[in-house]
Order: sequence, then C-alpha cells, then structure tokens
Amino acid sequence: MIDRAFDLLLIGGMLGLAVQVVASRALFRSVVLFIALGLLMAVVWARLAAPDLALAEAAIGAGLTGALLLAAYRALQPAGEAGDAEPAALPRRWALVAAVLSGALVAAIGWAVLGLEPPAASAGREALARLGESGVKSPITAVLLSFRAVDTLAEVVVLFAAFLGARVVAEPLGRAGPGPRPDPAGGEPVLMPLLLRVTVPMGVLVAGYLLWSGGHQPGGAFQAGAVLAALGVLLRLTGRLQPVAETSPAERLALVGGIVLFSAIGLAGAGMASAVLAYPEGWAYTLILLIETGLTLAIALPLTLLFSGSAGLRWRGR
Amino acid sequence: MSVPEPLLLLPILAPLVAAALLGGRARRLGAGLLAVAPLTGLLALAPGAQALELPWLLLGTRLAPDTLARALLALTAPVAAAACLAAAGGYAGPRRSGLLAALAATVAALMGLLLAADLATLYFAYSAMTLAAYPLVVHARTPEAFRAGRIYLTMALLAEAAVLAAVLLIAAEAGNVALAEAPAAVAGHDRRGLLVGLILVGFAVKAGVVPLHAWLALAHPVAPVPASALLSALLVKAALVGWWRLLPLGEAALPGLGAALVVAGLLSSLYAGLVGVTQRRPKTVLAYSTVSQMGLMTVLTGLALLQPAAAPAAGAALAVFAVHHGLAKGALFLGCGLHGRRRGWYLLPPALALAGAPGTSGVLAKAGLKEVSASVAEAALGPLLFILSALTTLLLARFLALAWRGDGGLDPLPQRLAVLALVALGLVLPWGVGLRLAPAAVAYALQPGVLADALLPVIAGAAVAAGAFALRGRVGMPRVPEGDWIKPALLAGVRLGRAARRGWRAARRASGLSAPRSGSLRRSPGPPPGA
Amino acid sequence: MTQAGLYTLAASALAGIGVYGLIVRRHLLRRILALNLLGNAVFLLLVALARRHPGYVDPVPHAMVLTGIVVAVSATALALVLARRYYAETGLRHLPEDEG
Amino acid sequence: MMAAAYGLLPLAALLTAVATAAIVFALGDARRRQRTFWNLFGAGTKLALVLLMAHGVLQGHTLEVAWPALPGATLRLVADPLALLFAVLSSLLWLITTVYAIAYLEGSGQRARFFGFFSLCVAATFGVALAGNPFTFFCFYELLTLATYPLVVHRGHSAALAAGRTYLGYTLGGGAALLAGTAALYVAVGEQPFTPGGMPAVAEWADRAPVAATAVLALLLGGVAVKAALFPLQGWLPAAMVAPAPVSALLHAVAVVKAGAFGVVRIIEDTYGYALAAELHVTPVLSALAAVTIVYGSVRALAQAELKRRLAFSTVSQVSFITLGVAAGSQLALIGGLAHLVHQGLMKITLFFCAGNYAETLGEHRIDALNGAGRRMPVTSAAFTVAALGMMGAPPLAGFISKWYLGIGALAQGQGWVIGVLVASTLLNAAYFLPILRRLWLLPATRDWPARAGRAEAHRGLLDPVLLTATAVLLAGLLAATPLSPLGWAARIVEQGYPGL
Amino acid sequence: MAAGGALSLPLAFLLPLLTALVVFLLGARRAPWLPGIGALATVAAVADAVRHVAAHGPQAYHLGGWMPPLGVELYADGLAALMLAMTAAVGLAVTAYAGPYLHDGHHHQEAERFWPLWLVQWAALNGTFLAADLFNLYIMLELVTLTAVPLVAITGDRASLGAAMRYLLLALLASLAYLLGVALLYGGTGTLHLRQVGELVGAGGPAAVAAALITAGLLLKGAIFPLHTWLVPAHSNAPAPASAVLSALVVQAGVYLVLRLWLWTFPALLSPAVGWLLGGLGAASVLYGSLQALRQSRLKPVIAYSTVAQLGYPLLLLPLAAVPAAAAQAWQGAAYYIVAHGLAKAGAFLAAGNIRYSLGHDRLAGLRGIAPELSVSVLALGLAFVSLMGLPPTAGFLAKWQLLSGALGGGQWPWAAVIVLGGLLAAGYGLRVLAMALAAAPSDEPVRRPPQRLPRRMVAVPLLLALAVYLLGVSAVPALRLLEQGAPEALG
Repeated sequence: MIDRAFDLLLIGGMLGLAVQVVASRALFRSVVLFIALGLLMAVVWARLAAPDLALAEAAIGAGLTGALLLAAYRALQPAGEAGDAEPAALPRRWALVAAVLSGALVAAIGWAVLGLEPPAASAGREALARLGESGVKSPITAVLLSFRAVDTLAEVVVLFAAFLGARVVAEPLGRAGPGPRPDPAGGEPVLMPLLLRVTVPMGVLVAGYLLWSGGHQPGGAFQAGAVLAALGVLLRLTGRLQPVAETSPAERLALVGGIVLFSAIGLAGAGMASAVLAYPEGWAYTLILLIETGLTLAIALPLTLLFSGSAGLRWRGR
Repeated sequence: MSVPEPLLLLPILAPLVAAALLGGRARRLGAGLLAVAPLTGLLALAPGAQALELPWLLLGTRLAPDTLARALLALTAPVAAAACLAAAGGYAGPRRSGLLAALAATVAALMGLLLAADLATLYFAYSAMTLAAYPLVVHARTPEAFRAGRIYLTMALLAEAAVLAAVLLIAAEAGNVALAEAPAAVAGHDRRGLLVGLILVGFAVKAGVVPLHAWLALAHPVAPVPASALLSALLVKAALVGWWRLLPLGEAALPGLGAALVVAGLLSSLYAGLVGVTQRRPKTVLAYSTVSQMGLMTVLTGLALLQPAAAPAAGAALAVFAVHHGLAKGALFLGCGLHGRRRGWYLLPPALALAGAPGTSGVLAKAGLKEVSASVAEAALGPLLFILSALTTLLLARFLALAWRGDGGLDPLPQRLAVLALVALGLVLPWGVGLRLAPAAVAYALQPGVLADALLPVIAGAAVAAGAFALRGRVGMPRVPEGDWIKPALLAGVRLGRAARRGWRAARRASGLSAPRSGSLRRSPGPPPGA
Repeated sequence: MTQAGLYTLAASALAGIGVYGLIVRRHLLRRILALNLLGNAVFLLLVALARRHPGYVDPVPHAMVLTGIVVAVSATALALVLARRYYAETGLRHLPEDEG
Repeated sequence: MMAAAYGLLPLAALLTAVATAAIVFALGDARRRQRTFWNLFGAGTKLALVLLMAHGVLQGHTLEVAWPALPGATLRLVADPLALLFAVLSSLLWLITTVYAIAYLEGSGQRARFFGFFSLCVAATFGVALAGNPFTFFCFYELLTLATYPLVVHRGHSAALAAGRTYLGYTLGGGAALLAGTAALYVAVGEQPFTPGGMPAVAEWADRAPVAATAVLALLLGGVAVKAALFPLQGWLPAAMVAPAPVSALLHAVAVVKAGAFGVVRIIEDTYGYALAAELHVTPVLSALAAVTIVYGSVRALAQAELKRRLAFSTVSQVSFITLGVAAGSQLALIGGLAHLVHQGLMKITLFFCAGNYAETLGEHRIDALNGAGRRMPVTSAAFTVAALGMMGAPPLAGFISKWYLGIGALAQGQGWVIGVLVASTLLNAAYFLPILRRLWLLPATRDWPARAGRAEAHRGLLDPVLLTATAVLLAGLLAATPLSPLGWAARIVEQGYPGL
Repeated sequence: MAAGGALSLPLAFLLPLLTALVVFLLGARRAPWLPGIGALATVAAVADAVRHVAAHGPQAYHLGGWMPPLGVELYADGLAALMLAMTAAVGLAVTAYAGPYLHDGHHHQEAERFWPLWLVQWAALNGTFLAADLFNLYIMLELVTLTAVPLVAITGDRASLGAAMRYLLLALLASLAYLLGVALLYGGTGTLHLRQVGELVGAGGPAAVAAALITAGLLLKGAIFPLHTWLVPAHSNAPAPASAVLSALVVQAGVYLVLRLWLWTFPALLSPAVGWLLGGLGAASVLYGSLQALRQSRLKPVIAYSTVAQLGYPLLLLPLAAVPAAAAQAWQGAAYYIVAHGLAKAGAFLAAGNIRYSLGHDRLAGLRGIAPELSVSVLALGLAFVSLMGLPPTAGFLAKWQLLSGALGGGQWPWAAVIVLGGLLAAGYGLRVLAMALAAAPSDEPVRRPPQRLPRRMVAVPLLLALAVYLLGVSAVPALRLLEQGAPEALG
C-alpha cells in the first residue's frame, strides 16, 4: 500500500512539474522546474530498480542539461531586456488542435501499452542468462559493452558529433558558454578556493570508483564521465579553466582516443575473437575496463567543452 | 531503213539541248539549233521507228508513234520549226532568249506528248506542256498578260486535276498501262461514266470547248506571235491526242456522252464564230476562229464516241482536219507578225483554205467531216455544217479586213521565209496526209459536185461580209469583251468577295467578338531578324 | 494495476505534455525543454516496460535508456548552441515562420 | 565472322554519331577547324557504315544487336530494309545538312553546342529507325525530343524560347501518351519484337480485350501523331520555325517529322498489323485525320506571309501523305507512303536550304520580298523551283511518284475519296508554290540586296548542298523505277515484309 | 558465436568513422589527402560487401558474435547492397568535390570541421543501411541528423541557421517518435531484431500504434508531404557538397527505412488501406513537389523541391506490393528509383554548386547567356535533370518504366497516372531551368562579373555522376539481379 502511495506521489509530482514546465509564463521558472523534474526522474529510476540510470540521470539529465539550459537562458535573455520576449502565443484554435493531438497520442500510447502483455522470451532474459559469457557481472554493463557494444560506440560518436556540430555553429569565444566571468581578480567568494581544493579531488575519486565498480555493480563509464563533466563545469565556472579557441592535441586525443581505442579493440576482435566487437576468451573484463576508461574521458571532455562553448580549455589555476 | 529506237528520244531532247545552250554563252548556236530541233520529229515518221522501251525512266517509259501521232507529228514539226525560226529570226521584243527557252520547252513537251505510249509519260508530257506554256503567255510582263496567265493557269490546273484523277483511276485498274490498251481499260473500268466524264472535261479546257475557251481568247492577244502560233496550231491539238488516247473510241458506244460532245462542239463552233466577228483585234479573231474550228474537231470526236464503227474513219478525218487547220492557223498567226504593206497576200491563201474554198485543203477537211457525219447522223448535220462554213468565211473576211494592211515595217527574211513555207505546205501537206490516211475522202473531195457544194458557203459568207463592210459606217458593231463571259464573271467575283468581307466584319463587330482590326493588315509577328 | 502499468500510463501522459508543449510554445528554449520532456517520457516507458517481468529486471531497456540519455544531452547541447547562434545572428527567439 | 562483323554495324553506326557529339562538345567553340573536321568525318563514317549495312541486308545478313536494359525489356537494334530506308535517308541528309550548317552558322556563337546536339539528334533518329521493339523505339523517340529542343531554342532570344516551350508542350505530351501506351502494351503482351504484318501476341490479346487493345493503339498513335504533325497536334511545327534554317531542315526533312511518320508505320504495320488495326476501326479514323491534315496544312500554308512558315505548314500537309499511305492499307499505298518518306525529305530539305540561303544572303524572310530573286540567285532559285514542282507532284519529280502510288494503292483498297484528297492537295500546293515561283522568276526585283561577293551567288557551303538535294529530287523521280531508288527500296520492303496486305 | 557474414559489413561502418576521428586528430590542414584515402577504403569495403551479397546472397554479420535477439546484427541483402553502392558512389564524388570546394579562399576554416562531420555521416549512413536492429537504427538515424544539421548551418548566414534549427527540432521529434514506436515493439515482442519483430509482432492494436509512430518519424525524416517543410530551406541554403549528400542520401535513407520496415517488419499490417494512405502521401509529394518546383525563382530551391517530388515515387511501391501482378516490377522500379534519384540529385546539386560558386548567385533569371566556361556544369545539370524527368536513356527512365509497368500490370490506374503526370511535371521544371541556361543573354544587361574560374575537379565530378546515371540507364539488369538477393518472397 505504502509503495503504491509513494509511486502515485512520484507520478503526481512528475506530471505536475511537467505541466508547470510547459505552462509557466516565466521562462526562468520553466528552466528551474525542468531541473527539478530531472532530479525527480532520478528518484523514479531508482524506484524502478534502475540504479545506473538514476546516477546518469542525476548527473547528466538534471545536472549538465540544467547547466546548459541556464547558460542558454542567460544568453537568450540579456539582462537589459525586461520580462519574457515571448512570441505571441498560438491562436486559440491551434492550441486546441495541439491539445487534441497530444490527447490522442496519450490515449493511443496508453491503449497500446495496456494491450501489451510481456513476451515469453525477451532479449533481456537471454542477456541475464548468458551474463557469464559476457565477462562482466553487471547486466547493464554487459549489455552496453558486450552484447550491444556497437550501440555504445555509436552513442559516444553521437556525443563527438554533437561537439563537432557545436564547434561549427559556436559563437565567438567571448559570448560562448556561460558567458564572461565577472572579474576573477576582484572579490571571489572567500570559500571558493577551499571548496575547490576539497571537491575536485573528491570528485575524481568518486569518478574513479564509479568507473571501477561498473564491472560488477551499477556504475561505469557513463556515470564516471558525468561526474568528471560536472567537475569540469565547476572549474569552468570558477575560472580555473579558461576557454581557448583551439583544441590542443592532448584534448583532441582525449576526445577521440576513447572511440579509436574501442574501435581498435572491436576490429581486433575479428582477428582474435570470433567477430568484430567480440572479446577474446578471458580478456573480456580487462578489455571492457580499458574501454570504459577511454570512454569516460570521451564523455567527460565533450560535455565540458559543450558547456564551456569553446574548442578547448586551458588550466589557469592560481 | 529502220530508225534505231533511241533516236525516238531526239525530238524531245533536241529542243531541251537548244534551250540549255540558250541559257549559256552559245546563244546564237542555241537559237539556230532551236529552229532545226522540231524537224527531228519527222524522224519518227520513218517507217522503221517502232517503239522505245525505257524501263528505268520514270515509271517505265515507252515511246511509240501511232497513226494519229504520225499525222500530228507531220503537222507539229514544220509549224514548230517555223514558229521557232520566226522567233529566233524575227522577234525583236525584250527577253528574247527567255521566249526561245519557253518555246523550246513547250515543243519538247509536245513532242513527248505525241510520242508517249504509256499513261505516266502521257500525263507527264501533258502537265509539263501546260506549265511550259505559262511563261509564253506572260512573256510581255504587262498586267494584262499576267491576268491572262493567271486565268490560263487556273483553268489549266483545274483541268489537269481532272486529268490526274482520270489517270489515277485508270492506273488503279491497269497500272502504268500502254496507251494502246488504255481505251480497253477505260471501257472495262467499273467507274467508266465518271472516268470518261473526267477525261472529257480534263482535255476540254485545252481544246477550247465553250465555255472553257475563255483562256484562249485572252492568251492569244497578249502572247508574242510565235507563241500564239504554237498555242493555236499545236497546243490545242494536245487535247485531241488526250481524247483519242484515253477515250474508249471504237471500244464502247457511249451515246449520251457522245451526243453531248457533238452538241458542245457545234455550239462552241457557232458561238465562237459569232463572238469572233465582233472582235477588234486580228489575233483575237483568229483565236475565236481556232475555238470554232476546234469545235468541229470536237464534233468528230463526239461522232466517234457515238458510233464506235465510225471511229477509224473519224480518226482519219480528224487527222486531216487537224493538219489542215494547224498549217493554216500557223501561217495566219505568223503572217500577223509581218509588218509588210502587202501582208494581206501572205494571209489570203491560208484564209481561203480555212474557209474551205475549193481546191484548198479546207475542202478536203470539210469533206471528211461531212462524210463521217453523214455516216453517223444521216445528214442531220448537213445544213449546220453549211452555216458553220459560211460563218467561218465571214470570220476570216473580218480578219482580212482588220489585218490586210501591215504597218509598213521591214520584215526580216527568216520571218517571211517561215510564213511562206507554211503557206506552201498548207497547200500540199493536207492532201498528202489525206492520201495516206483517207484516200476515199480525197476522192470524194475531188468530185465536182462536192467542189461546188464547198463553194456555196464561201460565196454566202463573202456576200454577208461584203454587206457588213458596206454598212460598217452606220450600224455599230456589238461590243463583246475578249474572253466574253470570263471578265464580267471575275469582276462579279471580286465584288462579291469584298461584300462578303464587309458583311463578315460587320457581323463580328455586332457580336462584339473582337475589336475592329486596324485598317492595314497588322504585320504578323514574324521572328526578329536573323532567325 | 501493476506498478509498471502505472508508470507506463504516466509515461504516455508525460509524452502528451511534451508534444503539446512542443507545438504550442514557440520559444526555442521552451521547445527544447518540451523535446526533453518527450525524451524522458520515452525513457520512462522503456524502464517501466523493463519492470513488468515478475522474476527479473530486463537490462536491455536500461542500456537503451542510458544510451538515450547521452544522446538526448548531446542533441540538447547542439540545439542550445544552435539556438544561441541563431539568436545572435537574427535576434529572434523563435523560428522565422512562427512570426504570427 | 563476316556475319558477326555485320551484326555489330548498327551499334558502330550509333556510337559514331554519339562519339561525334561527345568530341564536338569537348572541343568547345574555339577550335573551328577541328570541329568541322570531326563533324564531317563523323557524318561521313556514319553514312559509310549505313551503306555497308544496306549492302549487308541486300546480301541477306541479319544485322542485329540487343542487350537487356530491364528484366522485361531489351534494347534491340535491327537493320531490316524498312529501318535502313530511314537510316540511309537521315545519314545522307545529316552529312549534307552538316556541310550546310557549317557555312550557314559562320560567325555565330554556340556552334559547339549546336553541332553536338545536332549529332545527338541523328544518333536518336538512327536509333528510332533501327529500333527492334516498341521499348527501344520509345527510348530513342524521347531522346530525339531532348536532342532537338536545344536546337529549336538555339538562337536563345525570347521568341525562340516561346517556340521551345510550345515544342516541348506538344512533344512531351505525346511522349507521355507513348510511354503509357508502350508500357501498357508491354504489360499486356510482354516483350515482342517488331514483326512485319503485326505481332501474333498482340492479335491474340486484341481478341481477348478489344477495348483495351484499341485504347493502347490510340495512345500509341496519339504519341507518334504529335511528331507526325497530324491535325490537331501539329501546332509545334510552325512555331519551331524560329530556329535557324539547318535546324528547320533537320526538324522537317531529316529527323523529327520522319520519326513520327516512321512511328505510325511501325505501330500500324509492325505492331498491330494492318488487318487488326482495320478491324479495330482505327485505320479509317487515321486516314480521315491524315486527309484533314493534308488539306488543313495546305490551306494554312496559303495564308502564310513568311516563307519558312509556309514551308512548315506544307510539311504538316506533306507528312500526312505517309500516314495516309499506311492507313490506306494496300501494298501499293504503303510503297507510296514509304517512298514519300524519302521524297518529302529530299524535297523539303532543298526548300529549307533555299529559304536559309535567301535569309542568309539576302536577309529576306517574307515571300513578298523575294521578287526577282531568281535573277540575283539563279542556282538557289532553280533548286527551289525543282523542289517546289516536286512538292506539287509535277511528274518528272519525286512528288509525282509518291502520289501516283498512293492514288493507285488507295483505289485498290476501294477508297476512292483519297484521289480527291490527292488532287485537292496538288491544287493547293500549286496555289501556294506557283506564286512564289512567279515572284522569283517573272517579277522584277523590288528591294536592293547586297551585291554578289565574287562570282558565286552565295557561300559554296550553302550552294552545294542545295544542288545535291535538288538533283536527288530529280533523280528520285526520273530513276524511280530502278531498284536502288527510294521507290525501288520501298517496293522491296513491302514485297519482302508485308505480303499479307 | 561465429560472425557469419562478410567482414566488410562492419568495416563499411568503422572505416569512415576511423578516418573521421584521425582527420580530427591530425587536423584537416595537415593531412588533406586523408579523407581521400578514407573514402577509397570505404568504397573498397562496400565493393567487397556488394560482391559478397551478389555471390553468396544476403550477408548477416553478428557483431560481438552474439546471435539476435541478444546481439546486434548487420544485415546486407540486395536492397541494402544497392543503397550502400549508391552511398559509396555519391560519397566518393562528394569527397572528391569537397576538396577543392573547401580549400579555396573563404571556406578555409570550415574545411577543418567539414571532413570529420561528413565522414561520420558517411559511416552513419552505411550503418543505417546495414542495421537490422531497431535501436541500432535509432542511434544511426540520430548520428545522421546530428552530423547533417551542422553541415546545413556550416555557411553560418541567417537563412541556413534558421533552416538548421527547424531541421534539428523536427528531426529530434521524429527520432523520439521512432524510439517510442521501438519501445512499444520491444515491449510487445521482447526483441529488437528487425525480422524477428516481424515474425512476432502480429497485427494487434499496439503493433499498429507502434508502426504508426515509427512511420510518422521516418516520413518526417524522409520529408514526405506534408512533413516536407524543413527540406527546401535546409537543402537550398547548405553548401553544395552538403546539399548533395542531404538530398541524395540522408532524406532517401528515411524513405528506404519506410520501405524496409513495411516490407520486413510490418508485412502483416500492410493492408490495402495502409498502402493507399502511404501511396497517397507519396503521390501528394510527387505532385506538390513538382508544382512548387515550377514556381521557384532560384536554382537550388528547384532542385530541393524536385527532391520532395522524387521521394514520393518509392512510396508508390507500398500500395502496389499488395497486388501480386504488380509487386515484382514495382519493387524493382522503386529500388532503382532511389538509386537513380540519388546519383542524379547529387550530380544536379554539385553542378548547381559550380554555377553558384562561379557566378556568385543561382537566380534562374541570371542564368541567361551563361558563360561558355560553365557549359560543362550546365551540361551535367542538364544530364542530371533528364534522369530526374525519367526520360531515356537514363536510369531514372528505367525505374519509371518498371514502376509504371508494375502499376499498369496490377491495373492500378491512379498510381500509373501519378507516375506519368509526375514525369511530365518534372519535364516542366527541368526544362524551364535548361531553357534559361540555353537562352541568350538579354542584350540590355551590362556585362556581368566574369565568372570565377572553377577548379577542374569540381567541373569533372558532377559530369561523372551524371554519366554514371546514363551508364545505369543502359542496362539495369545487373543492379536488379543484385536486388533479387534476399527480396521478400512476395516481391522476389
């Protein structure tokens, strides 16, 4: 009974927040509520026994997306202009049509979902059954990096492509990303250096742990990458990392290295193991771990650069 | 001695070669050759010349002169030669070589027509002749000449269309048939009535049967003398060739059409005679005399059509009549060309011949005609022929009255020679042909009774002429325009057209179809220059 | 009504809200938000479906959602950068045809 | 081995034309002499190859090359006597027109483009001639439309573009009809080669579905009727007169109009067979349409003030003789039609060359400005006279021969009224050609024209082609009965191919 | 555990990807030859894959050695092989063309970013055509979109940014709709493998909703009427090589997937009603696209609208697939249409790119009296348009003929009418453009800026593409024999 109430509470919260995000007049309010919704989603994932997703959602879904949204909000809403420069709302009848359309969509999906009875055999069941052959114990990591390794490879390439795309349409350095930092020499909040000295190493440690634990319990490249990206955002905001227009060779290697490594190992699989993206006997775990480390960088750096809106970053610690 | 077959082509090629030379630098040689070229036609008269077969030419050409062709060749050669001689020697007008070339072309076509022995070549020669004659008619380049030319061409082409239809109808049944079998094919044709009708109408225009004679009356005054000589003496004979090659004469009896033809012949002879008398210009009078004489020859053809049995006799009579008329008319026309004071003396003998005075070829021709008409229509035509002879005499008297006095210019020798030659031949050649083709007619014509009969109409005619001559001061001659019905008809046509156009425009304006067009014909939006 | 069934209905509701937001609100940022809502709805549906089997939790949808989240964030990042550059160039916060 | 070599000739000839086009395109406008060489070389080689093929066919070799374009359709080139009749005509006239065009376009721009498309046109015409089945015929038929369009709009000014639009409107419309018809035919009876006397499969299909067979036949004929300028689809022909003279010559005499007429022959004789077409009551309609076109074309020609438009309408009327010959149905009529295909080509190309000469040398386009041209340009005017008389059907020339056979053939089939049409057309032709001849020769010149440069009246390149084709008209008429004349060749085609008629 | 298929299948995806990464790593300036090498390697891989399919029939490569439904399978049957070959041809041409196009004056720093984006897109396209797994397909589509949008916006002016923004938003919506459908399908069948879903999905309600969602997503990506609004601004403002790829490959991938899914995954659902709906949308695209193309005043929008029109034809296969008499020919016609359109459209856009690059604008009115230097590009444009019009002797014609024969064979008059009418309209707008190119310069216009000299390779590439279309026009038998490999039995 308590579970049911908790679920209803979560669902109510989620839908309420969603309606607010869409309906609220002030844009800033929508953005903030969206971030809150992200966090609530993380709880929902945990509720639905998907711990990996909860971690990723919290770090990437709520954290990073929220940061990007706020930076974009500030860029699209220069301080000078009052209020929301909202384009006029859609005329009544179009709104009605949209409502009917989305209602129909909801009904259709709802009806379809209710009609779905779980299939007898599913890919998931087989994955769980043959978990042993995959070389890792965590089912999600097994699916991600062993059974359906190509999807993960493609997904990181997507991130890389997004970064390339951002570079194509990037704004000049001065206005890109979170915008110009107020003069760092002046009064920086006194606790800032102390805070950084504590959180940064802690963050790296957490990321390392998540990466390591990916093999046998929730965690892995995505979650580790997300945490590192969060650290990057923090350092970018506090001015420790200065945006630069050129991607340094090291950064290029970090961006691309993970994917090249993954592909190389995949291709080698055709020789040593039975097929591309297959791991030779016994080597699966170590290779997966190696790939995951590469991927962590390949996820953290692009996300940071996407946030910072620059081609590269240069450490300018004090 | 048998003439090698290819020489049969000579009469056709010689004039063409002459024409070619005329075009080039050797004008004098060309003119000389042209005068001689028609005489090559006589080669065909040689007994041996049978037939020439050229399977590769056109649709398989065959040339073979038969009896009628031989007679007409005998006529054509000298007359054409004389005309060419007169033109080469005597013609002083502008564009002489143009005239000579046209003459040459017409003579070549005529020779081709006479020698043709298959349907396609016949039609080819006939249409070529029609086209070649046009430059002759319009040679003077005066508006009157162009109008005459236009009328000539329109009527000739309409006629030719009928001939083409007839030819195709025959060819559909029998292919490019030899002319010998053509009459049989026509006789046996399932659309015989239409076919014969087409043939009759097709050649009637060229034969000058009234009312289709109008072009003749207009063409002669405008054409230069040698040209009109050719037109009158020879071209009109082409119609006879056409009729006698294609019509089922001697094959099938066509009473209806035969009778119609006879009547038409008589009518045109009568009508032409009457209208001819009223004319002012000598050459127009001669033109009407030709129409009248051709009327008689049409009668002969009609008679042959009426009674197939009489066909051979009619044919012989026709040949004699044609030769007689050709020579006389050629002499008369070339005579008109003379300027000498005593031109009348040159004109008198052929005139008398035409009138049918005893001792001349006219008697022979008339006798032949009378004999055939007697055998077919049991003397019904006797009195009519009498009147016609008288009328002819009256007509010729009128002509002599108009043309007796030349205007005193000097006549070049070749022209006088040509006329003299024709006059001399006129006395001799018809009798020769008569002996050759119809000895009975010759014997008949030499009987004293017949000679007397022949004299009567001449005297009657002369009497009427003398009376008219006496009264010329007081009684005005009725004025009939040249080409009688055609000119008023054309004027009426033009007026009708203009009225129709005004009516059409008014109707359109009333119905508001389109804004009234600007006065001048709007220049059609042709492509900008440099297209 | 199993827990999974409940969440699938929630997912379809969320999808409806997302689509409605995408069509009605024409500010670029709001449209990107709406797209993310729709994304979350799809992920919720997947995870809820994974939860329907009594004995076990199907890892494949989870892997799909994890990949989906990263794809979503890269797409959103690109959309935001493009929107900012578009705003910098044109001064508009909505697509040209949404003028009215 | 010889047979194999013969087999490849059709392809070699086709590729010669296409190669010439490619080379000429590549050479560009600058290199004039090279282009002239390649043009003449290409035209000459093609003519030689075509004559060799004619020799081969005479020897009884089967000249055929085929390759599958689609599972259900093969592109097939077959050199049968009928095809060679058209191929020899188009190759010969291409060589002559090329010589003429080189002289005519002296100094004007875009010549590489002109000659390139010119060669493509002839390649397409060759393909149309040798097409072995309806699919190949359609392919080359449409290629012909595309290749001629740039020539029609060659001058590039707005009038040319408007004419181009009209041209395309008609021809592509026709093309669409032909496409639908051919596709439907293929669907109904599958891939069938052209068989003289009609395809058995089509006959059997027509028994099963007469209505569908008639509809498809109507579509096919509709498609080719556009290019054969049958009434009411002839509007494009006069409009295309805005093109330069060599193009008009090409359109009217060598390629386009002939392709249409040839198409009618292929459809009526080699696809459905005359008996079936008659049974489906299509041939009476076709002959009626042809008759109407003949008269309509001549009447409109009468009213034209410009020489080339008058010639265009005259073509509209003359081409329908071929259609009439086919529709009349008897062997003789078909011989007449096929012979006219060549004769009309020779005569019309002479007339257009003369029109081109007048336009190029004297700058005259209107008929009433040609007074006294005979004196100033005797050679051109003489050629014009020969061709005009030929068109009128004056006996010694080619026109008379075709009309003779058409007349006899129609009558053999009991259609007497055809004689009426022939006679009417002769009169109308006379009505619109003789006044021109009168102006040329008999009237004094009224306009002052540039004096003669040197002895010849115009550039040799403009005169020799005219003389050549005029002589050809004369010889085609005079030597009609010989086996090598167009008439002889047509007779051989009909006797060998269509005994059943 | 064995892979089972030809190694060249995964290589076709990985080679261009690795090249892109290495190019990014080294920087395009330092290794301008690298994209070329990568392109050739990819073409070699594709050639090898096509050879395998032709010789041994459909190739199924199980990545990671895992059999479906667990692992992801790369599947190449005849249709996929044809698409790969087309992509290879267009890709090679675009790579050759983009070299000189980017390395002149003002495109310089775009070169840095163009190469990696383009090569990743090529990899994604190969992945899309090879994918036999629904979720893998989702990621490949996403990758295509995220590389296509920046290519549209690469010039950076107002119009292209707006177009890119609209394109991105709609494409993301499409992807999410597709993913929603995939989620439902996985929920219902428990497998993501294309053909296994086909066997298990049945024709129930949920399957219908899933199919509807997936099709809606793919139609939006394939810019089929009425979801085509984003295509024209995007393709006409993108730089030449980008618009060539977008029109020839990216949009066609959408339509290809609609065919692939409806013939392999939802054959049970393909009722005549659905066939008529999708066929109707295709026909509407054909007619609407052609009519709009007739009204454009600039060259590239004409070509873009022609894309909208040409994409409609393959959809006509769906209503015809249900008619046994029409199915086989329609299937060949539709597949060959995609190939013919791809090559011809790429040639047309590259030629248009030449004209715009040289004249500085692509106003149709400005084409009058076009300079002789551009005659080769105009010739290429003309040749390409002839194929788009479906006139012989091009591949476009053979495709139109097969499709038309199929329609007529099945007695489907409306579709036959659409095909013929579409051809006519295409001739309308095609020849309207060519008329301008053939027209003489209006005498009153002042002599315009002499056109900028075109690098030789940029002139040669569109001509070669156009000639390839003519080569395929000579005979379609080899391509269609390849197509038979693994064709669904109803259409085999």
